[in-house]
Amino acid sequence: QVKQQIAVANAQELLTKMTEKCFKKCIHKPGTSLDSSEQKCVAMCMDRYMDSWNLVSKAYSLRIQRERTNM
Amino acid sequence: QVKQQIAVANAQELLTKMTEKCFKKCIHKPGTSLDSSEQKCVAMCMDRYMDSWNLVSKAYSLRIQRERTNM
Amino acid sequence: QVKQQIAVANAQELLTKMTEKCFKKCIHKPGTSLDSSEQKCVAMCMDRYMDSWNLVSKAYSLRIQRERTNM
Amino acid sequence: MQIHEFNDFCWDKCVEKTGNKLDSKTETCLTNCVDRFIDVSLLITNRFAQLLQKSAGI
Amino acid sequence: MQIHEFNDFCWDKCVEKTGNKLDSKTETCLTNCVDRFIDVSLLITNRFAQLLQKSAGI
Amino acid sequence: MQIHEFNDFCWDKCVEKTGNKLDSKTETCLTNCVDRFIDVSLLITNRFAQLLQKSAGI
Repeated sequence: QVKQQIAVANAQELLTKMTEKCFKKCIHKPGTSLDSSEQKCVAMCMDRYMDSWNLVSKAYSLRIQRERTNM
Repeated sequence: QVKQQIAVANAQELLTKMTEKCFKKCIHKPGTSLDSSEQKCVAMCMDRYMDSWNLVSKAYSLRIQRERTNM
Repeated sequence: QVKQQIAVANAQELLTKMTEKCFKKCIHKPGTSLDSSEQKCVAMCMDRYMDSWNLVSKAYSLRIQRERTNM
Repeated sequence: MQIHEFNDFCWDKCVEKTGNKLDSKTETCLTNCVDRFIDVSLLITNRFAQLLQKSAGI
Repeated sequence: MQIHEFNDFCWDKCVEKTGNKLDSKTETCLTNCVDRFIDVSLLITNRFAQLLQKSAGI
Repeated sequence: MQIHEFNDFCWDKCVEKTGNKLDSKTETCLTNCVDRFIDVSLLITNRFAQLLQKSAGI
């Protein structure tokens, strides 16, 4: 159950960061609604943010393993 | 009393944010004292920051209400 | 022992901030390793960051003293 | 997200000059900024939930 | 506000290059930055207190 | 430091456009960014420890 709480907290943090980063990337002048190009941009940005998260996460794990081996 | 603590915490957060934002807007090169134009700028910036806070706060409440009605 | 914990927390905060600030100043395009000019830049940036910390710390203490005297 | 954080974010997005009052363009920007931020947040949250369901094979 | 936060803020404001030592212009900027930050903070806090009192009709 | 913070930092450093996929230059930048960040962190931490020892006269 603790693991589940961590997973939920992690997902929330991810969603918060993605919202901020993708708003900054995609909404240059906030209008009266999200137009379709903004929506597409947000969806794409979200996918790339998760790609980035996965890459960063893998690089970090590999590095930690290497550091442990070197100790 | 809890309400009062929240109000105080809120005011402190507002004061902290205003100080940072208005320093950034008004003090370009920090000199040996705040000159009168910097003081005026800070006072004006503070008023506008509170205007902004009120607008943002109202927009947020209206949106939350709309979302609740749509559910 | 509480004092020691504060000192450790302080040092950690300092190390974290220095890492971020000096990465931003010295690593423009992250390559496959830290080259020697980047290493030199980081070492120098670190020294300057601690100089800055000392100056800021002194200026803050002096100001607090002055404010107390004026009260 | 708190009002403080919305205001922090939308202030940086919308407010350039701080004169005797916020001009109407800035006011509109602030109001729209809050609404679009919530739109983006909902879009991302819903899409994330869909991706999770898809990857869970539901 | 902690020394860390002052240093973070004033470093971004004042330090451009990081050479063999901080030049005197940068040193003056850092010291003034702390003092002016506190000035701005006091100005805002006092003015806020006045506005509160006025709106409370005291 | 958490993955979220690394990703936040390295996203700002490396990702300019968000197209249909991350191009290989951006991918390399992200991976290197994490590794160099850890290098900088280790460099600073070790050097800090040395300075402490020196100032303690050990």
